[in-house]
Amino acid sequence: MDIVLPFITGLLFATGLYLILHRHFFKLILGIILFGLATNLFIFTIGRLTRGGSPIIPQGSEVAIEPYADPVPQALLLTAIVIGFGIQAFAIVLVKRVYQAFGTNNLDDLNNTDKTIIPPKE
Amino acid sequence: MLQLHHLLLLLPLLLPLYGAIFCLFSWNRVNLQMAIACVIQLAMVVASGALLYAVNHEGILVTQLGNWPAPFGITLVADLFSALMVVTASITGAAVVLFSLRGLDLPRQDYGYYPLILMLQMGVAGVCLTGDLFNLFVWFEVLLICCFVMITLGGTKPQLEGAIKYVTINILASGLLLTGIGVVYGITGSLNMAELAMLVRMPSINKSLFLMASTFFIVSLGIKAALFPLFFWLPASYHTPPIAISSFIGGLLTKVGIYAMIRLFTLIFVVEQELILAFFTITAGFTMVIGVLGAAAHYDFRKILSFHIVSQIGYMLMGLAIFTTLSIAGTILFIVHNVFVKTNLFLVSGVVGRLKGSFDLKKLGSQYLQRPFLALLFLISALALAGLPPLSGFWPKFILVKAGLEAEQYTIVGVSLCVSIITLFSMTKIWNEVFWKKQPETDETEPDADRLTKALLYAPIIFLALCILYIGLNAEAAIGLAYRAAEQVLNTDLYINAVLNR
Amino acid sequence: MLYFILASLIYAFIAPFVHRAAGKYGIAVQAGVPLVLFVYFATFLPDVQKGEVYTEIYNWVPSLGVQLYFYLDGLALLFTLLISGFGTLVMYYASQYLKDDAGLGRLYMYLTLFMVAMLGLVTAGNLVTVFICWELTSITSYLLIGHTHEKETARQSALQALLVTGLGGMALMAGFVLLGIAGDSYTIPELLTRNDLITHSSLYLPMLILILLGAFTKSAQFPFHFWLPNAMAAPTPVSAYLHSATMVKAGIYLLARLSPALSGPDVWHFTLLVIGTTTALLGAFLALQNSDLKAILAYTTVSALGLLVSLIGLGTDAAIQSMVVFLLAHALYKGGLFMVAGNIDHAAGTREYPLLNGLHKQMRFTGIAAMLAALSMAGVLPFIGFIAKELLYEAKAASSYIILALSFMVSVAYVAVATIMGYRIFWHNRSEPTKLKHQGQVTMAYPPLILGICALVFGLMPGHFVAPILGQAASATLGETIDFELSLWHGFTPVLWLSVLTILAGIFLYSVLQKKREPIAILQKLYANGPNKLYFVLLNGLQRGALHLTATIQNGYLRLYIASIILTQVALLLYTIWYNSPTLQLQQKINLLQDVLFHEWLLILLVLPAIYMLLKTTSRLTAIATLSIIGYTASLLYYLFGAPDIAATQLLIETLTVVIFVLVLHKLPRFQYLTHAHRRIKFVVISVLFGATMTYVLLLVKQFPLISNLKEYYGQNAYLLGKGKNIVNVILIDFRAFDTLGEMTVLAVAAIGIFALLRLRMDKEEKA
Amino acid sequence: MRTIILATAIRLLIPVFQIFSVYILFRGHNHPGGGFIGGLIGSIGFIFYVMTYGTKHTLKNYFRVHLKNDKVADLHSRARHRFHIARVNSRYRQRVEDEWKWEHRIMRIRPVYIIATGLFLAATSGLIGLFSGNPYMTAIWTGLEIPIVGKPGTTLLFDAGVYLLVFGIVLKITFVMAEE
Repeated sequence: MDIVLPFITGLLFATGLYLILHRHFFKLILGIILFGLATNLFIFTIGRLTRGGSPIIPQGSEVAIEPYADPVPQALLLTAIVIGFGIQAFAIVLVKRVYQAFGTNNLDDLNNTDKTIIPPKE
Repeated sequence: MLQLHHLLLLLPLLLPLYGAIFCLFSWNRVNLQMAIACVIQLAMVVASGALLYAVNHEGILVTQLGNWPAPFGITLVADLFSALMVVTASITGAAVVLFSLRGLDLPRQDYGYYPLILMLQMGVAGVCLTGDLFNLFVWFEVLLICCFVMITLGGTKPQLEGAIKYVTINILASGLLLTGIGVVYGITGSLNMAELAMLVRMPSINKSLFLMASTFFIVSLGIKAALFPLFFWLPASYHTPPIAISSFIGGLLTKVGIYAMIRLFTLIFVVEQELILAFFTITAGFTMVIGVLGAAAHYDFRKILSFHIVSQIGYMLMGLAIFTTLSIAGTILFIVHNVFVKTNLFLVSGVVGRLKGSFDLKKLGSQYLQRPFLALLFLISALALAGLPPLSGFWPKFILVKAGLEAEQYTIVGVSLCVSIITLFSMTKIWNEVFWKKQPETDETEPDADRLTKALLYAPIIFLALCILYIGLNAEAAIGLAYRAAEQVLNTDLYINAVLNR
Repeated sequence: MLYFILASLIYAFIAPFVHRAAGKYGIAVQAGVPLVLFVYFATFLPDVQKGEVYTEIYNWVPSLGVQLYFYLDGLALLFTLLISGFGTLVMYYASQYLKDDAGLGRLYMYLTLFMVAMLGLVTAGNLVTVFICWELTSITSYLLIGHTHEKETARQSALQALLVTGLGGMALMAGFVLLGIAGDSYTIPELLTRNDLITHSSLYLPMLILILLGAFTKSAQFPFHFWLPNAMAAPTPVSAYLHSATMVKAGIYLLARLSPALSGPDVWHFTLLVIGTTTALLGAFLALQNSDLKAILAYTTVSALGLLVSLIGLGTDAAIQSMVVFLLAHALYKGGLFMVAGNIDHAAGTREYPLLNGLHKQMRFTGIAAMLAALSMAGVLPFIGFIAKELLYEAKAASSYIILALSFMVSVAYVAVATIMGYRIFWHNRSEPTKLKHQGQVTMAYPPLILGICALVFGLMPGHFVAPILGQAASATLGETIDFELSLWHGFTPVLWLSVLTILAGIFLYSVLQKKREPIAILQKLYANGPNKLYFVLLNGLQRGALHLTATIQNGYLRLYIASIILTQVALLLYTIWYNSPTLQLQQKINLLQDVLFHEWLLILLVLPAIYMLLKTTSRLTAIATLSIIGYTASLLYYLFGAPDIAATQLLIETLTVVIFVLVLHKLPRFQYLTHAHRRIKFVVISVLFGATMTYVLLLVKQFPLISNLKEYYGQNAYLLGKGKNIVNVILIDFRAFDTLGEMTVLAVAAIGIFALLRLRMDKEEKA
Repeated sequence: MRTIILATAIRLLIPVFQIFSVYILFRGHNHPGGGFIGGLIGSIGFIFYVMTYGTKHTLKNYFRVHLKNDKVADLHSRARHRFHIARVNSRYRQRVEDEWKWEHRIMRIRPVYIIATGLFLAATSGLIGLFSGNPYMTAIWTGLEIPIVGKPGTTLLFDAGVYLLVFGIVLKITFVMAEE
């Protein structure tokens, strides 16, 4: 699996980015979520995989017994997932509000604030 | 018994956190929230001042959270640079909160503005004080989500539009930062910055992999700091929220990004340094030029200021790119000065915007005659921004030029000087249009403001202007501090020894 | 000295209040400040005349080598006396000239500020303080030129002056730093003794160019001269003070001050001589082309500055001596003439001299003042202008006859201008005298009168009053003590005849000008496309260019922003991989494929079609469903690889996300393809590139063993010290609980944000 | 969707979920689980409830506390008066004699308060270590051993904070979104 997961991660990164690059709001959101998922998988994979052995000290022992998975990426990942959830939830609601306010689902309709308009030459 | 340095390191984090908690408890009671926020801000200023004092006298302070020895738990570290950042942030925060009491509309205050700004400060303090790479990420996320919410607070159309871009790009940045942290962990098996710094200086480390890891940090922190090909979110969003909000995030946030860059690229990513620094030099040049040209192009008070943020980030990066003690000192001073000046300029634009109902330079005018005092305050900040002596902007610029010329980096110095002329040009554009020009006829009447409102709007501006003057006139104190901070930053052994307790 | 300067600095800021409070008598205070300074500086005369140097040093920013270093030698003292003396007169003059102006209080403030800056500039003995004062004068000049700020031209001229001198200021700053590096000091007295070190440094040429750029922009040398005539938009007191007598001479002062340190190499002498002479000729020529009195005076000022520069360029004893005398003479007569022009403008409402006639009856004192100044300007015996001209000719004759001839031409033009100023306007009665708006005010004539009398007295008794101090100034410029004697009468020398010839030629030129007023068309046209035009072209070009560039970069399309960010990341990654990275041994890893278990393959087979569906579907529900399939698969993966906690969390969060999607997005419209096919291909390329790079990075990193102390430590101590058996949980709430605290904050803020976003809608309220 | 069976089932499920979530919270220290997962599970019941009955109904049923206050203060002893009020409030469903004496107050438990409480617990659990002279967040243990819970200490307090926070947040988000 060590060899396959990087490819899956890459695939998820690519898909996420591809969706983000679209103009449609909904695809943007899907893309963001996929991108986050890919990031999580990336962290998980980079911490070396261990089949089975979860990082829980077995009954009757006081120290963890090999083989067990590296708990550090897991802990990081947990935090990252939760943070990602908070931010994604916000993003989803934001998209909804944008849709409500502008009545469009096309990102290209949203460039009033930062598009630099060249006034006609005097 | 309670040990002081444990407390000192935590107060900048805990004070705003508790403030926010109490604000949440008094949801729907805005007046109470105002009071809490003010008290907490004041306490923050005192606490961070005490921290700076302690660091200045006792050297780097460290507390190992949870009492776990260094690489295993999370470490909070305060050296002079981070303490200075915390002080700067808390002073700015105090000014902005004071301004918000009257400068922000009530509905927005009702919907959690005070807890948000407090948590934002907590995030800033967290980024500055943490000694752990992943913890850095967490605090960046705190910052980020607070910014998301504050930028959208109120939900007007321009805000939403700016927010979509801001949110998307910054989520991407967080993803890249997290990936970068993953790579670093994958290479070294450590997250503690001091331990990483030690590991990276060992011959056994795979330098090229580390270089690869550093690119993730360049890009993700570069996005947060708004460097050249990555800054697009900033001009798209910073002018959309109300001034009280944009002044704080506009003044402070990108500098936090730069802080993190300086910290990481002096401490950890010191492999293949010539390559990285050459890249920084080029990026710094482009960032300055593109930013200032954007400012020259626009005719909106807030947009000009937003683009200037980008431009000034270039100067800060330039100091890092030159990489001498003097240049880092210049950057540190530049950050402190720039936070004050930029916040103050935003606040001035807020007063003008509030009293005149517009931010478009073409619609404004005559302020010089109507509000000479405001004009003076603006002039102080604007000239400081353009780096004119003897205001606060001059010294860092001078130091950077000096450091650059001493390091024989002539091109970037030349670029920076030309940019500062264009900066001056765009600041005088505001001055010409808003203050000197006769006001074009408009049918809008000025909303009246009572005395208290005016006092509360002006007080923070005066306060920040005094800070600017103080840094400018009593430059030795500021420069000396910045110089010692830079020495500490570059003498990484101090940091490593303090954290790992060797 | 520090206290005097500081006190005046502080006074500057309360000047408007004093003006408001004291009303009519406020002028006593306003003019009193410079007067006190004048007297104070005059007390140094005896010592300095003996060749002593007064110094006063305070540390300001020692870490950068910046000191408040007051260094008062002959040169500095000459300037301080000029500045404070003129300051007194100008304050008084301004109080009369702008009697009814609402902005008078502020004008006092800026004038006083300017004076302090100028005094600081000339007394500073440290390069950085020189620079600080230098920039302050630029700023105050900006504010003063823009005094009538509601006029577009005033604003433009002010900006022009600021930008041109500011550009020079930036160059000067770099030049000073280079000088500091080359000379290993920022202290001027030290630098003055290190001529060898500096001129032989490899930095000499760039340093020289930068410093000259600073001096030339300030002193309005060709091709930067254009801002000075435009700066005449300022009220006359300002023009008289800044733009003739003091500020524009800052560049001259700097050249004179640094001359001992920088002179020597040919490039110094040659550049100064060429630029100075060009400016002198050009200024003289342009002066004759104009009919606006202030413009004429401005161009002759440009010309005079050019002469001064060329004299410094010559650098001989004689040249420097004539430089200092001419400096003084010029300040006296030009300041006076500016005030005269101001008086005329004030009374007649116009400054076009062809419209002005026979004013002497209505403005007698002004007329006398004008005559005195004009005689000095023309170089008539016994005025100080005469002495200056004699010395000038002598110095130039000693070097080359071409230069002498050029100086002669310039002097002829001066005579013509002097005739216009001193004779044509007041005493020439060709037709009816011009009607004035109001009688000339006597009070306004006093300051120019005083200056004219000074010019006369100094000319009559040069040895008593001015020779000692001028001698010291010349010595300071030369860097060595010289004998210096001034006398009015040198006998019938060739130079005297040349002077007489100059006056005659000047009067002839004047009469020609009276007959033929049309300027020389070709030259005029040529000049119209000169540096001034170039400035505006550049400024507009900058703005247009900036606009177009910004419009290209900040184009409002999110996808382009993201694409550029991602491409930057990919480019950096690929570069570092290419640069010096271990190669990826994929071959050996292929074998690992055999290790993949059956159920793992199954999971992979679940993900791939899901991704495909996600890309292809046009239904929102399908998209959400497939997304959650991918999420659940990930959760299963986590479970399989020993992370039950993550698996549970991922599972719950995926569910929650679906719930939110359903709650929030059920009203959204159908999903369509909005993106064109060819653009999609670009996106596919970028995305695949990015995904592939990330895979490569991941594989590369995983190729090396990971030695983690953390895993070991946590495994050992989670239960013994952390009292929990679930290591991940112990990390989360104990080892790294601080992360969790941050995470909680994020969640809390997100909740507030969602609440505020959905509930608070300011747009609606504004409409209602 | 609003069938009686589902509705009743959900009503029954809420306490089940609650108890289970608390169990998950406690067991987290030694087995998979913990505050975060617990909080999510605890709120799931309410999510379904909200989706079935709507926000208002949920708020009315679960997030209002009826308090009764004695208007006429007992002057003899403050403590006794308080105790009296507390006793009446603890079994408010019973009818109280002389109803006129009692003032009815409805206290709303806002999810914001739950969030704030969670944060407060988590932040304060660290303070205990700080004030005993150790760094912030140093764990302090009671030394007891309780079944299921294990060894209680400040970390448990922290985890409980996480639990409350997550619980509050999910509620908050669901309420707001369901109202749309």
